[in-house]
Amino acid sequence: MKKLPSTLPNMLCVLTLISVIAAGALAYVNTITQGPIEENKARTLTEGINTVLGVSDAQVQNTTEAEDANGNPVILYATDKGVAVQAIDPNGFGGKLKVLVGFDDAGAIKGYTVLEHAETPGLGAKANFWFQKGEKGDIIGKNPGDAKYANSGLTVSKDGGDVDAITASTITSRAFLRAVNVAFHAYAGASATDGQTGASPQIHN
Amino acid sequence: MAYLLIFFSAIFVNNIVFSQFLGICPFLGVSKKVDTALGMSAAVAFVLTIATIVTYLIQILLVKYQLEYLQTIAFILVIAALVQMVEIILKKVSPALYQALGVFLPLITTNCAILGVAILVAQNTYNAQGLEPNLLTGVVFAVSTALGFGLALTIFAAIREQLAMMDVPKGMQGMPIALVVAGLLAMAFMGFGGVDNGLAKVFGLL
Amino acid sequence: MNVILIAVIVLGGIGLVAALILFLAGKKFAVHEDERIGKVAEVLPGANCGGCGFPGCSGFAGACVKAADKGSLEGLLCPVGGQPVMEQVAGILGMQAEASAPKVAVVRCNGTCESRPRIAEFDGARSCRVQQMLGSGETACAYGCLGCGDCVAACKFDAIHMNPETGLPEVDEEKCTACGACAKACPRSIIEIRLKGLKNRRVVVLCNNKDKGAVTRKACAVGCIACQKCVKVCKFEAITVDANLAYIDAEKCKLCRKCEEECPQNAILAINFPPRKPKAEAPAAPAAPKAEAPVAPKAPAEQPATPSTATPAQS
Amino acid sequence: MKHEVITHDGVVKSIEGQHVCVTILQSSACSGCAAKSMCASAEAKEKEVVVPVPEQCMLEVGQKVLLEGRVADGRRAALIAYGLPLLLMLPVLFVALRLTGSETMGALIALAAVAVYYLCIYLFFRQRLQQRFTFRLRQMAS
Amino acid sequence: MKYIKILWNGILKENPTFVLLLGMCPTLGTTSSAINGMSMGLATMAVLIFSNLIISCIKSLVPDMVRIPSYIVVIASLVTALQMFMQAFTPEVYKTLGLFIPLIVVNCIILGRAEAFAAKRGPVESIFDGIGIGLGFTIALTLLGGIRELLGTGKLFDVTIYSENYGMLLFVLAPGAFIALGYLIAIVKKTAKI
Amino acid sequence: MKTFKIGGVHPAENKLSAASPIRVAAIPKQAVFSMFQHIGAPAVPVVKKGDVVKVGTLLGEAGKGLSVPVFSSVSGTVNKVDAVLDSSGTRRMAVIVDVEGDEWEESIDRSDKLVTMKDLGGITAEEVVNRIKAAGIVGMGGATFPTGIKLMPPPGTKAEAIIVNAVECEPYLTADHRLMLEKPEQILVGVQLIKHAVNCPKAYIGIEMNKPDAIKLLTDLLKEKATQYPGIEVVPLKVKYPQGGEKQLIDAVIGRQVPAPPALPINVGAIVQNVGTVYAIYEAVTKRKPLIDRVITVTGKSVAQPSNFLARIGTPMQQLIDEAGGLPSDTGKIIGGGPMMGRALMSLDVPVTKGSSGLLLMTEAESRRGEVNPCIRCAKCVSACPMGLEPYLLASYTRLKDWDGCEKNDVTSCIECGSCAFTCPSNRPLLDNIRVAKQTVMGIIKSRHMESISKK
Amino acid sequence: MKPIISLSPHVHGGDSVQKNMYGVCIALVPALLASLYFFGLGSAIVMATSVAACVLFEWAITRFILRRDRLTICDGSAVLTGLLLGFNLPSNLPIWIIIIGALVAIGIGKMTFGGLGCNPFNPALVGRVFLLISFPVQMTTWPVSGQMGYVDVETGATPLAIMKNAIKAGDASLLNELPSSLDMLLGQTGGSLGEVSALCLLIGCLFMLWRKIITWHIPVSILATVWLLAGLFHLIDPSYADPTQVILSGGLMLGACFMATDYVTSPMTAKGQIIYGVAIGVLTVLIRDFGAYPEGMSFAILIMNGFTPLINTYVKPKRFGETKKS
Ligand SMILES: Cc1cc2nc3c(=O)[nH]c(=O)nc-3n(C[C@H](O)[C@H](O)[C@H](O)COP(=O)(O)O)c2cc1C
Ligand SMILES: Cc1cc2nc3c(=O)[nH]c(=O)nc-3n(C[C@H](O)[C@H](O)[C@H](O)COP(=O)(O)O)c2cc1C
Ligand SMILES: Cc1cc2nc3c(=O)[nH]c(=O)nc-3n(C[C@H](O)[C@H](O)[C@H](O)COP(=O)(O)O)c2cc1C
Ligand SMILES: Cc1cc2nc3c(=O)[nH]c(=O)nc-3n(C[C@H](O)[C@H](O)[C@H](O)CO)c2cc1C
Ligand code: SF4
Ligand code: SF4
Ligand code: SF4
Ligand code: SF4
Ligand code: FES
Repeated sequence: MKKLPSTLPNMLCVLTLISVIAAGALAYVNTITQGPIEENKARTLTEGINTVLGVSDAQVQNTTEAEDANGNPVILYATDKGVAVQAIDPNGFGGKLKVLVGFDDAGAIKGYTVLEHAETPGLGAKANFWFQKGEKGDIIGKNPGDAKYANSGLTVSKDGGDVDAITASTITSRAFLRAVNVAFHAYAGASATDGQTGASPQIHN
Repeated sequence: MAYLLIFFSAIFVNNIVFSQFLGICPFLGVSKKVDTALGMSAAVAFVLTIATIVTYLIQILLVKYQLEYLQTIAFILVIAALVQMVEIILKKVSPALYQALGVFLPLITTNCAILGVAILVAQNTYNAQGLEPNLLTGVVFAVSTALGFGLALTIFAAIREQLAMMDVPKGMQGMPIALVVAGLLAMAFMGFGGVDNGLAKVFGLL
Repeated sequence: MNVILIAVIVLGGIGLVAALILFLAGKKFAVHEDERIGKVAEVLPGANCGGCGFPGCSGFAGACVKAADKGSLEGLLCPVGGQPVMEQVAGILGMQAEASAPKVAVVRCNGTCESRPRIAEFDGARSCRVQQMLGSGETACAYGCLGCGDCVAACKFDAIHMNPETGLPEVDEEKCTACGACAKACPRSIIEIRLKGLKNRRVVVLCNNKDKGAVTRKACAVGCIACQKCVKVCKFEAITVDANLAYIDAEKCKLCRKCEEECPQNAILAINFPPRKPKAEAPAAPAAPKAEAPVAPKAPAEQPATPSTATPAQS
Repeated sequence: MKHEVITHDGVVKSIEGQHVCVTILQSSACSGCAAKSMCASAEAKEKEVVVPVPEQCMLEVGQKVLLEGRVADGRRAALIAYGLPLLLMLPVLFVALRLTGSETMGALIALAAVAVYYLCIYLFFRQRLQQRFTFRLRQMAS
Repeated sequence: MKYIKILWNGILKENPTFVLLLGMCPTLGTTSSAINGMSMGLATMAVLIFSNLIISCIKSLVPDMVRIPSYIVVIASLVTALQMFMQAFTPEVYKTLGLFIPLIVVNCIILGRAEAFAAKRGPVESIFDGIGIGLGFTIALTLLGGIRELLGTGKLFDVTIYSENYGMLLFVLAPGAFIALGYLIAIVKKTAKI
Repeated sequence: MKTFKIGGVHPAENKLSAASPIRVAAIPKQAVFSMFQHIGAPAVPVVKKGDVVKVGTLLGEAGKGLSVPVFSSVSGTVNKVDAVLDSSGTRRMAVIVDVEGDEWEESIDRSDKLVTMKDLGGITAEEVVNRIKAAGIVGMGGATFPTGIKLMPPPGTKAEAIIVNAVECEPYLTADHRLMLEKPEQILVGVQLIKHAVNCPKAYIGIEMNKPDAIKLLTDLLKEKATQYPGIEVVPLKVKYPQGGEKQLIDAVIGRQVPAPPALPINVGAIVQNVGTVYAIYEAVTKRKPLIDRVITVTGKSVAQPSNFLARIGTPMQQLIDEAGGLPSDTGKIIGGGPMMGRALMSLDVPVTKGSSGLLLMTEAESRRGEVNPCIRCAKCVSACPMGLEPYLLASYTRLKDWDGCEKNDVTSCIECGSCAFTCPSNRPLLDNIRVAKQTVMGIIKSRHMESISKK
Repeated sequence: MKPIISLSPHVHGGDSVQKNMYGVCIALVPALLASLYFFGLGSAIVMATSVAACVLFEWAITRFILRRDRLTICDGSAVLTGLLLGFNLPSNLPIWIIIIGALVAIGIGKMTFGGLGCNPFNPALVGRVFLLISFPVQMTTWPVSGQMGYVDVETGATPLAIMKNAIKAGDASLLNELPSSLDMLLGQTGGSLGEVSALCLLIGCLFMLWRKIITWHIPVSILATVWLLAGLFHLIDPSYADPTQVILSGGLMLGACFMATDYVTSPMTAKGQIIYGVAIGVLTVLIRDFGAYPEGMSFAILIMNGFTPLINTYVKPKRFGETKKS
């Protein structure tokens, strides 16, 4: 078959046609995948919340978005099994460090998970497990609200605290603990006013 | 100050070539002339910036109609057209200028660096050094990234010019040695790691 | 359906605008590159040796296409690919290839270590060009091979090598593409790109010395002394003596080998011929006659035995 | 640095009195790449350059020539074509964003500024640039 | 036979990474582990197969001058579709590959193959070419990823081979990517010749 | 202490013959007069086989363009006019004379009496230059540039300083040194003649500090006869090679730098003449004696009597060596000139020419260059180069045949002084390669020049 | 007689690669003795392993991979690389890590490019930075000086770590932990082998200057830049350490005198060398004070190694007779 000659109408038609078909096809694909994507997102969130609260069936009852002192967003997920807080520290070794921390009613840490990070694999990236129960930098069960943490919250031993920093990754460890502290403050602030305050809370649902 | 930091960070700390792995093909394949590398980075910076602004607008449009999924396809088309349009305009504006560029610079092409930066800016997933990622920081980021590309290109061209005079083992000649050099440069640039954070803290204090 | 419609409209719009711009750009900057150029370039060897006289293979391809448009490929030859490639090129361009006889590099110096005494020792950068600046170099012959191998370094095809015994370069005729790089590199213009000759056979004056006979004789045992004997014996007027040096015109030479016998200095050599009957070896040359040694270490396929095996043992 | 020159080869396309039109092939940055035949970004474009020459020159159409220009000129050209508009665009964008408070408007104004810049060049500086960027022709050494 | 030849061609003779040196950004950017490299390779292969197929089907419909933009649209749509599918069904992989998925659009391999192969041959051949080149790319990426993972962390496909304490961290970082690829190409070139 | 500003090295001086007075060498049995003893077009022979010549008879007249005449330094019969091997190792046209007796042309004043400017009366500048030209004088510092032409500054330039090159920075050589000690006043008169010829009020004599006796002698003489030799100044210089290079000397003495070629010393108002040339000028102008002899140092560590000879031009080198005690058995290299710039000769079968300043016999052990190692980029060559070039780079570009790169990096400015190769710890043959590049680039520039002319 | 012919010059200054390389080795002897004195067995083991491994790898690679006939291990550059690599390591580093470092230094840093003279980056630093990034834990635990053992040594904060902490905390009082300047000069501090005694390094540097192995440009410009910049910071905010202590601490002296001066990887002209030195100084302070790594010297030198060819391209020596305007 001979190629279509390169005349203006020909070309406009073809390119537009291709674009239109592509757009149509994509829109269709989008409608198919949108469901699963949303589902994924939701599932990841609930899974995360379940993990940090150490349960398997937490129900999010109330989501609060707030800002910490530096203007980074903090999100509180109040569930029937405790509160999970998502907090960010922008000054990890490689950038933003996003964590989700679960607190029991007393304010003790029940669990945590690192949602997002850009730390070095093999070093800072160890934050995923370093601070878990039984590991070297165990923070589970600690309550940042305790009197001994009153001054500066959880800190690494280098800074006078009682958490062992990840080997050769003090920066990550500091950032991580800062995020945990921020989460705790948000949690504490929220529970003090029964989920109604925070710096500038905006209630969703 | 924070803008300066974005600038510093994009050039040295998160250099597009050495740590982001974008624009590697032109980086490795570009002609070995140091002379043109500087002009090239100006050209790339300009195109990258314009592309960033335009795609940012497109993104606003896409978001408005909830068509984020068309991002890739829309961006690539827009960028391709943009690069051509700059050419056409330049030719119209001043043929002499256009001719001079033709003699001195290689063509600018749509590569992953341009698309990558446009996407990063549109999705706000670049390191804005604690600032809100918005159009302004995005543009500063784009310019800096392009300069980082130019820098990488320039020193690399010079190193290769020098290596051409050396007795490089046969098996390593060409791409392998270029890659090893790039690796060692990347390794050296890792020294900048954390400098942006450190500086940020200082500027925060000042 | 609404979602899809919006998508279609938006992207359709973008596509339309982009198409317009790209069309304009395409029209303005279209590279009028002939498709044929690419095709021609594909069949070229891609060595970018410059032997054709154009910068790189693509330059040559362009020239071929242009020439074809003018009607003839005359004068265009890729020395590397040779005739077969030119035929392919001609095929692509719908032309007849100019028949051109294959050529090969010939080192026109036979001043081996024995026949040309070294009267000085060169101690400097291993480069013929450098040695050339020192006058006649290690020997008294101001025209002979300097032996530092500039030609070897210039060859992109690994076709020319120094023979450590003779101190002269030898051409591997199978690999040589007659690109002429070696000839250009030689500061003494010793290497000639010469017709390969019938069945690869050639008769060549292997000397480049333009001094008077007496002077030449002192410098080299196998140097051409311009005695004119070969000129007289050649029936085909193929030999001329100019500036004290005999030269055999390859086009006129009928490969009769009379001159070879006649030359008192053994400066004329017949290359790639089958071994002569013993008689021919008889003339007691001042130095051991070394028939084909410096050139053509490997005989072409149709040649049963390497001629050099027939040369008498060297003293 | 002395008056370093850079050369580019081209082909004479036409000769009109005191000017010769030379076409050059501008290849993309990736032209040095091993795989350019495979890669779409390794494009090439044909461009035309007009060079003034003395009245009787020994050139013919189709001849290969070397275009020779000063490196400093090349840098200046890149600066005028790309560097300056970029430098213009940034502050304009900054001010526009501050003033309008809308990213869309800011972006559009910044783009408009570049357009105005080019328009200015077109209106006021075209002639001057024409004189500024000149090339010399050199025959190709065979 | 012909198809097998096309396949081999892509894996060996025209291996995009080792021979053609194309698509360097994803090659370097996504090979911090064998599994990541493989995912990227497969993703690219998927796009390659479909783009080759579609383009070889529509080749005669497209006027020469808008050839490239049209191909780009086709490729970009395929990439976007892939992106959405991955997001929906393999979110973990999607997250690790990140930016490099949309950047498949500008990967020279895809457009290069479209131009050099699909635009000239029939659909079936084109599919095989896509598979071959895609496999070549995947193999290269997996190999590189495997080497980096092994040297860097002592693991291979997440299976510990030797203690992580002996791993050379540099290999999972940016410089290691360049260096490992450099030597890999040198070695492959050398052994392929023998 | 004055010296030039960029680069330089300090080779071991080895001035073995500094204390031996100039001896008059015996007249040879056969003398060879090359028609090519200077820069420019060769002289054209005007005698033929069998002609009888005297000392001072014209053998070859100046050729077309830049050229000088050649005179016989002996009396006898012309044996033949033929191409013979000269010191450069190439065959050049020469007149060979069989010597009989020692008869001189009558026009030459053979007396030893010092002729001063006063004695010459009101000789015009033109006449001075004409006599210099007629005597076939060329620069005797090594470059053999026709002196007569050098003394006619092109329009638009003006000589502001005559600089006498009495540096003799080459190791071993002492010819100029001895000449100054033995003929100081003649040299001063010669300087005055040059000043007169180009109408320049000021002259300097640049002498390195390793010749304190010469500095003292000339300074004292100038002080003593200040009115007789006005405007002449002795400038002591720090010992550093290549101070004798024209450009370096001008820089050292009057602090001006001659720009890159094609600029000439006269562009900064300087004319440099070697001591030997000055003496030859004195003899030519005052005694009407053409250039037929010169002082030459024959030296070497194994040479029995390192000496300075006043040798007739055309004398075979072999004869001078015999007079200096014969060829040492351990000779490895025979060098015409000094060890830094001289030429290695293939045989002793070459005659003394106008430019022969020395003959150095190096022992076998000294002769060989060391093993060549890769360049370690130590930059020692860069800091040694008196022209501010980058020898390592030029040599590399040469290897890559990147002539463009060589040209851009000013290879044509190289004065071939050899300081780079002298310092290189890796023993790289830098100057060998740079010479190739310089030659090639000069060729390219020339052909480009021709091209642009042909285009117009 | 068969005369030898060659172009001029016919004499040579007598300098050689060996003379230079072994000259540097001699200059390192005082520092080597100091490190033996302060770190005892550990120092001996690390040094010996590093030098032996470097020489061995150079030999093996030349012989078996490049298949070159000429052996280059006698020219002293591999020994020097080994020594300098060793100088950059802590005295308790496991032997296998040292061997990897040597392999990287010689294999990747040097022989990949063709051996002596061809490498764009300083081999010893390539080795050291590779190790620093690959084994950050082992490479950042520094034994306290004055211990003679190799294993089970007591580790402590180096002056650099103390300085960094002070900056991080913004607390000048933390600087009181620093040893006195005199101790730092003589070597009573922790740190890698070769960096403990600034005095010994200075002596070595003076030796090299005297022997004309190096010129003053690079060391002086680095030290001056660091001193000035650190002084400026110190004036603005006293939690930045005293500039003299900054100069005496860490690998600064070692880097400035011995590693930045490596011929192969530093610029060729005096002007270029000063630019290079100043840039190294600035980068060092930048990385030391603000970066993630306590020591910036190695990175600064490596980064500037990368810029060296560019400097060589654009910074030409002043040509004879060159005037400004042309
Ligand atoms: C390649 C590399 C990556 C690093 N990545 C991290 C990181 O992700 N997080 C971190 O806190 N430190 C990281 N570091 C370590 C810091 O650079 C620095 O050494 C450390 O924060 C200070 O040491 P300390 O943690 O033992 O106090 C990295 C170091 C290297 C060499
Ligand atoms: C490197 C170099 C060294 C030189 N050394 C001397 C020297 O020591 N004495 C000398 O008279 N001329 C020397 N010359 C030659 C001078 O440059 C110059 O040609 C000469 O002084 C001009 O005088 P003339 O024309 O009388 O020979 C040297 C030239 C060069 C290039
Ligand atoms: C007026 C005048 C014209 C000269 N013209 C030339 C010339 O055309 N070519 C040339 O090589 N040297 C010319 N010279 C001589 C050079 O300046 C220089 O003396 C000569 O090249 C030898 O230099 P050297 O001995 O340092 O190598 C001229 C000198 C003068 C004063
Ligand atoms: C003054 C001087 C300093 C040197 N510094 C180093 C160095 O820091 N690291 C190194 O590996 N080699 C060094 N060398 C040795 C040698 O130059 C180095 O191994 C080359 O880079 C190898 O090509 C030095 C040599 C000299 C003369
Ligand atoms: S021998 Fe000479 S002509 Fe033959 S291929 Fe080699 S360089 Fe070309
Ligand atoms: S033929 Fe010419 S180039 Fe080759 S070695 Fe002999 S002199 Fe040198
Ligand atoms: S020979 Fe040339 S390059 Fe070498 S030092 Fe002398 S002037 Fe410089
Ligand atoms: S002196 Fe020798 S080793 Fe040093 S830079 Fe120059 S050429 Fe290289
Ligand atoms: S072969 Fe040597 S002179 Fe003829």
